[in-house]
Amino acid sequence: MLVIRPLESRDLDDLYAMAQNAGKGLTTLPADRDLLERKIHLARDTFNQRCAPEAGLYLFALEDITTRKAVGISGIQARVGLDEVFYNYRLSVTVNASKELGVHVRTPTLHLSNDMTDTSEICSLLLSDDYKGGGNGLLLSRCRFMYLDEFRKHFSDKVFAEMRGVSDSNGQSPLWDALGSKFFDMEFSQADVLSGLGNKAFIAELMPKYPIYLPMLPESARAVVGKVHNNTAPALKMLQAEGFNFNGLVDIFDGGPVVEAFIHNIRTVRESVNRHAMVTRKPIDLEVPVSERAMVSNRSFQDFRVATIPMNCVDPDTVKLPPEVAEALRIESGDPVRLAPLKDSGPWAGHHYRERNIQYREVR
Amino acid sequence: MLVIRPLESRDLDDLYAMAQNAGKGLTTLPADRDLLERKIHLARDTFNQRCAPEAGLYLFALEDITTRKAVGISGIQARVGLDEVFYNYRLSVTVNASKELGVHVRTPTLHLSNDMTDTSEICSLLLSDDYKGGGNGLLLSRCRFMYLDEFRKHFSDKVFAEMRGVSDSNGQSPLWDALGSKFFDMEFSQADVLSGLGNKAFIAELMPKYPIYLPMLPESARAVVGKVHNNTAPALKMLQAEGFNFNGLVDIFDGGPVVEAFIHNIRTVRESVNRHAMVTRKPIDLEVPVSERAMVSNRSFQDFRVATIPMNCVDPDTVKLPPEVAEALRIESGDPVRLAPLKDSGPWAGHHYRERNIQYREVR
Amino acid sequence: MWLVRPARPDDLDQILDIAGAQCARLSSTLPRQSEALARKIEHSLASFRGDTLDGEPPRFLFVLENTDTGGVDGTAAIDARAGNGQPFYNYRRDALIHASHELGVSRRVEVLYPSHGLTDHTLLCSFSIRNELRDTNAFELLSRSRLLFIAEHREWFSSRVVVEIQGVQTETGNVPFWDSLGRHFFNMDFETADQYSGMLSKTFIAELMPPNPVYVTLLSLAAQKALGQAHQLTLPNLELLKREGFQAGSYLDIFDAGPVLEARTDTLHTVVTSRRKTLHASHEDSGDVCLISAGDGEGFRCTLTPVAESLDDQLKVPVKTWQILGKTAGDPVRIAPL
Amino acid sequence: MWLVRPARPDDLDQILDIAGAQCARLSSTLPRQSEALARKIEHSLASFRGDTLDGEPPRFLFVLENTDTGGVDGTAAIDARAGNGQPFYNYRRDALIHASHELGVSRRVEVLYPSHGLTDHTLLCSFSIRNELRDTNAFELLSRSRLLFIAEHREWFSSRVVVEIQGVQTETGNVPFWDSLGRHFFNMDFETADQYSGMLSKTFIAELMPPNPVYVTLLSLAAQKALGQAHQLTLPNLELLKREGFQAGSYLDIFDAGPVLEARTDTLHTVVTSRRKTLHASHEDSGDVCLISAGDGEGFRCTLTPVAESLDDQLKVPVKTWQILGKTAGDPVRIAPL
Repeated sequence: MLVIRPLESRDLDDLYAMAQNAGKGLTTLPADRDLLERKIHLARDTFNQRCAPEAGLYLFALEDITTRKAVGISGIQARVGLDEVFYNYRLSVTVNASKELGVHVRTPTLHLSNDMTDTSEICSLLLSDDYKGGGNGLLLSRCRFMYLDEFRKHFSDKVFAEMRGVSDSNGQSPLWDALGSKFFDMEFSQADVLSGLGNKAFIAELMPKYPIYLPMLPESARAVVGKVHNNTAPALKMLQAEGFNFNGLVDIFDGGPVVEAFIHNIRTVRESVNRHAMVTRKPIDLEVPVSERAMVSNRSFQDFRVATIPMNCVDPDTVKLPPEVAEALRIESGDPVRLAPLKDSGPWAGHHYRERNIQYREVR
Repeated sequence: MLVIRPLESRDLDDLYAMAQNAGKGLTTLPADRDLLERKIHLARDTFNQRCAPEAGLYLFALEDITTRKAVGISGIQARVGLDEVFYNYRLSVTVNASKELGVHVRTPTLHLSNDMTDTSEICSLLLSDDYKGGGNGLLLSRCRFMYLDEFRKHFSDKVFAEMRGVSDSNGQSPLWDALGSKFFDMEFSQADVLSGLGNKAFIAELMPKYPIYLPMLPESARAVVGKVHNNTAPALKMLQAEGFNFNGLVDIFDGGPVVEAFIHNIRTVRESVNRHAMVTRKPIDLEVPVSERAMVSNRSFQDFRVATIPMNCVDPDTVKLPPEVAEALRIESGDPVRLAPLKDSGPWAGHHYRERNIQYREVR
Repeated sequence: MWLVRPARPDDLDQILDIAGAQCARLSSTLPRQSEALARKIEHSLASFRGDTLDGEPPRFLFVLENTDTGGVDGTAAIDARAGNGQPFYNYRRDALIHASHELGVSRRVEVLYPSHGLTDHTLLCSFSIRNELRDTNAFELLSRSRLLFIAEHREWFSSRVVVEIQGVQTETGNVPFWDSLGRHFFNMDFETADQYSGMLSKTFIAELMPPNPVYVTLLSLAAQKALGQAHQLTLPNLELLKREGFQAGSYLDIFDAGPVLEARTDTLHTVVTSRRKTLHASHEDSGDVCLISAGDGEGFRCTLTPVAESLDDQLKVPVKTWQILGKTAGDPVRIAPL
Repeated sequence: MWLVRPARPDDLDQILDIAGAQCARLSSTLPRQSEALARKIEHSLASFRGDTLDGEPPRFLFVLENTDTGGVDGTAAIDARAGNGQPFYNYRRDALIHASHELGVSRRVEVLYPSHGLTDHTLLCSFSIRNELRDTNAFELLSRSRLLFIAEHREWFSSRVVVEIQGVQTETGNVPFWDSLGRHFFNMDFETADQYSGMLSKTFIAELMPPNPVYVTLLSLAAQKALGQAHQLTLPNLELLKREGFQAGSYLDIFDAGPVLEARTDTLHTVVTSRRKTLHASHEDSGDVCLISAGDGEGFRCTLTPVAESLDDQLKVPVKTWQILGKTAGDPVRIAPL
């Protein structure tokens, strides 16, 4: 059985191994042991409330209960751009028109932007190859929305994700070649790593400050602005299904899109419900198809845990949990839990879950 | 009884009278007979499909059936910025930070933007004083969302509204005084009128092209950026209840905010359902409180009509309509109609409407 | 003989003929449409009279006449105020230095800033001459006659004079700078834009020009190479202007990135070296050939003449020069060496 | 007698003393911290020897010594390359013309562009002198000695020389331009920013300076009035520099909007009028007082001397001048009139 829980110090080796296998393109989790250790410390400080919740880095591990190994990680940065400056390009349009001449031209234009400053970011998703499939990626990603919802006051109203942009098999980025490389005297990978290490003064120093008119870039570069890397397409699709939309911002190096959603509009948040746990000795088959599973979480800030159960365990006021799930979540009968469908499958078909429990959680 | 219907040529006098009473601040409907006549013509061409639906101006009248007078108007511009350039300021943030010095400064900054180009705008809302209250304003505004939903292919995915910004009782705008007046050699009202008349070359010629750092403006001007005029506050609240959010753009003259929503996220759209009309001779009391009323519309592009009925007329598959409503909508028994609550009142309490008919209309 | 004089309405057809035969850039100041040109001539004549038309600043249009045939073989003009009361558009080429101390990286980043910095300077423009005259004294006469006019009517002009030199154009007529930048925004070919620029108010430039500075490194290589480069055809004129003291500064033409030459009016070679003299007769038809001008405003005439003797304020030239200038003994003239 | 010579490590305390007594702007080039100053002196001495330290361009620091007391009464410096290998920040003041043909409206819109256009020009800086010497020849000696040094070591310097002049500051110490612009972005008071500017790499300016051009019309009126205006205290120096041929161009200091003076190195009055001569003895202690310098690199000395006779390349001055210069008969010197 797999369970989501806060990242712990003992996860360093597992994390390092995962980062090594992930290779390039994951700038927030480079295979740098010291850096990973610092990140774990920061996460521990966050969960233990040794730093302000708004300044925290919330990293979750996906643990295989049987082996006690971390097989996946995902995170939430409570606020970006607090210490360092957080840069994006805004993909905007410049319109020039002359009625006299009957000319009307729209020029896509990149404006340097710091507009994500002070916003919560979901980041650092990484899943061990052996565990891909079976809804584990969904769990790893979506558990964060349950946490965001539960502790909404620590996060911004809006949450965003930066999607990896297009690069070829050698790690060359067409946008970097056409734009970044003209201003930064370095390789794309070096700039990406420097930026990932949180060393961003060089961006302020070297970055072009005036808008970039896209028609001046070659077609190969224009084509990738706002586009995701093939490997990232499934992640993007998942976020779009959650209600995330492209917000017009792209990565300054590779042009990958930023997608965002108001927390109250995220599907997992909208569709989540509260129940009381009822631990049952009756056998429950946990191995149901992904589409019939629900995420179930405890409601702890310090020791947030999420597992999956069959949807038909959900009753009008309670939810039936097998003892091992209750144990994994560190709860007992009567404790409040939160539930949300693991997979988006349209209106909830054929479950108790559905009949009386749709909640409108609109927040203004 | 009141009904929404397309604006017609015979409405010119009523419209002119309303525009005269509205006074300043309504730049899209100035009390200029020629201009209003041109607008009506454009609207007629739009409904009669004599112009491309994407280039259309959809103006609706609220008609008092008994007097046959137009007592309100509201509209949708299918696309802005097609002929003229459409300008806003984007309220952005510039972050400057130096780790070495421990300095981190956020500077709100206005960037000239044409980003609303090619987007649908809801506009031109005007209601005769005698008819204010009783949900007429809601009907006049929300009927547009039913139309947008019904003919979604003619409109952009996103729709926006420009809210009137702050000005004092003399029509003086603090933002104009601090910013616009330094670049335009004219009065605020003159600039506003010129802009409303669609004469925007002067903006391209006179407008500052570089970003404006807000801290350089006096407090009185900074305070009104993104703020609405007191008179417009109720309209803003209504749109927010529909799911509209401030999108970071403001009016270049008075700083009023632009709010936007994806059509599929608009509450009226999300909560609307289809039924078949069942004209009934049984007496129905139409005079129920606003919170118990639903909008009901026919599904015609050319002759779109909307009235209100008590919510309890809505049955699982049909809706009961008294003959006068059916006539106002130009429909008969068996015709398809669309329904949406007139007022947002949380989850639909105690009506047939509710039980089986919540639809998820998420569109990706 | 060659005579430079103010253009007259009856020169219109011949001017159109010359304008049509010239390469594109001329059109930005010399319209190819007969109505527009007629209006320009009218405005020029008013300017020579010291009047203004519609409150516009003075603009002077000269023609080169072959007095033997009466034919017009060239044109040249002065706009007293570049922009003629509207902004005069250029790019100003400047560099920023993007350097990171920590990374030890330093890079010179060239930027083109939209600029109106030359607005209201005096502008030499509309220079055109029949090809067969390019290597003759007539070429120098036509170009420099304007400077004699400025010297004689100094108060009508600004303290600085500028000249836009046509930029690089390929043999197939492509303008690399335009293709890399302007075309994207104006959505028309170079020649069309250039003609509009001559005919219309400059509103369309304010409307269509990219509103922000442009990074040179993002231009095509051909466009980068063309920055500040003069068209091959303009080299004789360029040489002549440089001898007058014109220098290329940091301003470039917004359409083709040709250089804009600048000079202080009071240090122009012709302004400094020309002298006022009194006309006297010479019975010989020999001597050094000089430029000579006479006449105020619309009576202005400039020609080439052999100078027999030039002592103090007396100048002896052949009587046929008097005739061309429309002057007689004792009249004041202005003389400058070739 | 007054002597200008390269600063030495043992001058450190006296230099700190002078720097401390000066108004704020000095600090941007002359550090008030003893370690930073010691390093600067070390770098200066290497520069005088023709060496470079850490690959930085040469920077020369001079002191004014009272040879009677051995005391140091002033400082002056030359940075061979403004910015010292990093960007040299200024605002460039320019105007755009916003005009609408249709509305008949035209407005001159002044803009301050961030600029590195003066980077690598030679910079005169760190000028400080005890107050009681402000109206004496020592003032002129200290300032102009640098130009004699430049004349003597022309190849070390650029073709253009610039000087930043301190801008307007109120009696209460407020800097109107800073208060209207810089303060919002740097989040510190003027003096702090100015001191950082002297001590740190210029990275913090790249990080904190507003990245886009600024409209003058949005500055406070006091800040607008201060653009390009010199501080009252700098007027004597300003006068002297103008006599040398310096002119204020379009560049302003980014912190206080003081003017930046510019000149071509080869047309500086002292560079043009100074002459190399051979030292000879005069037995009189009279004659016109002139500037005289001698010695290469770290041996450079400059003082004031009466000149008894100056014929061809021979210069007769009192022997005590020889002593101050550390030179003897037949040695080459450079002389310039006051």
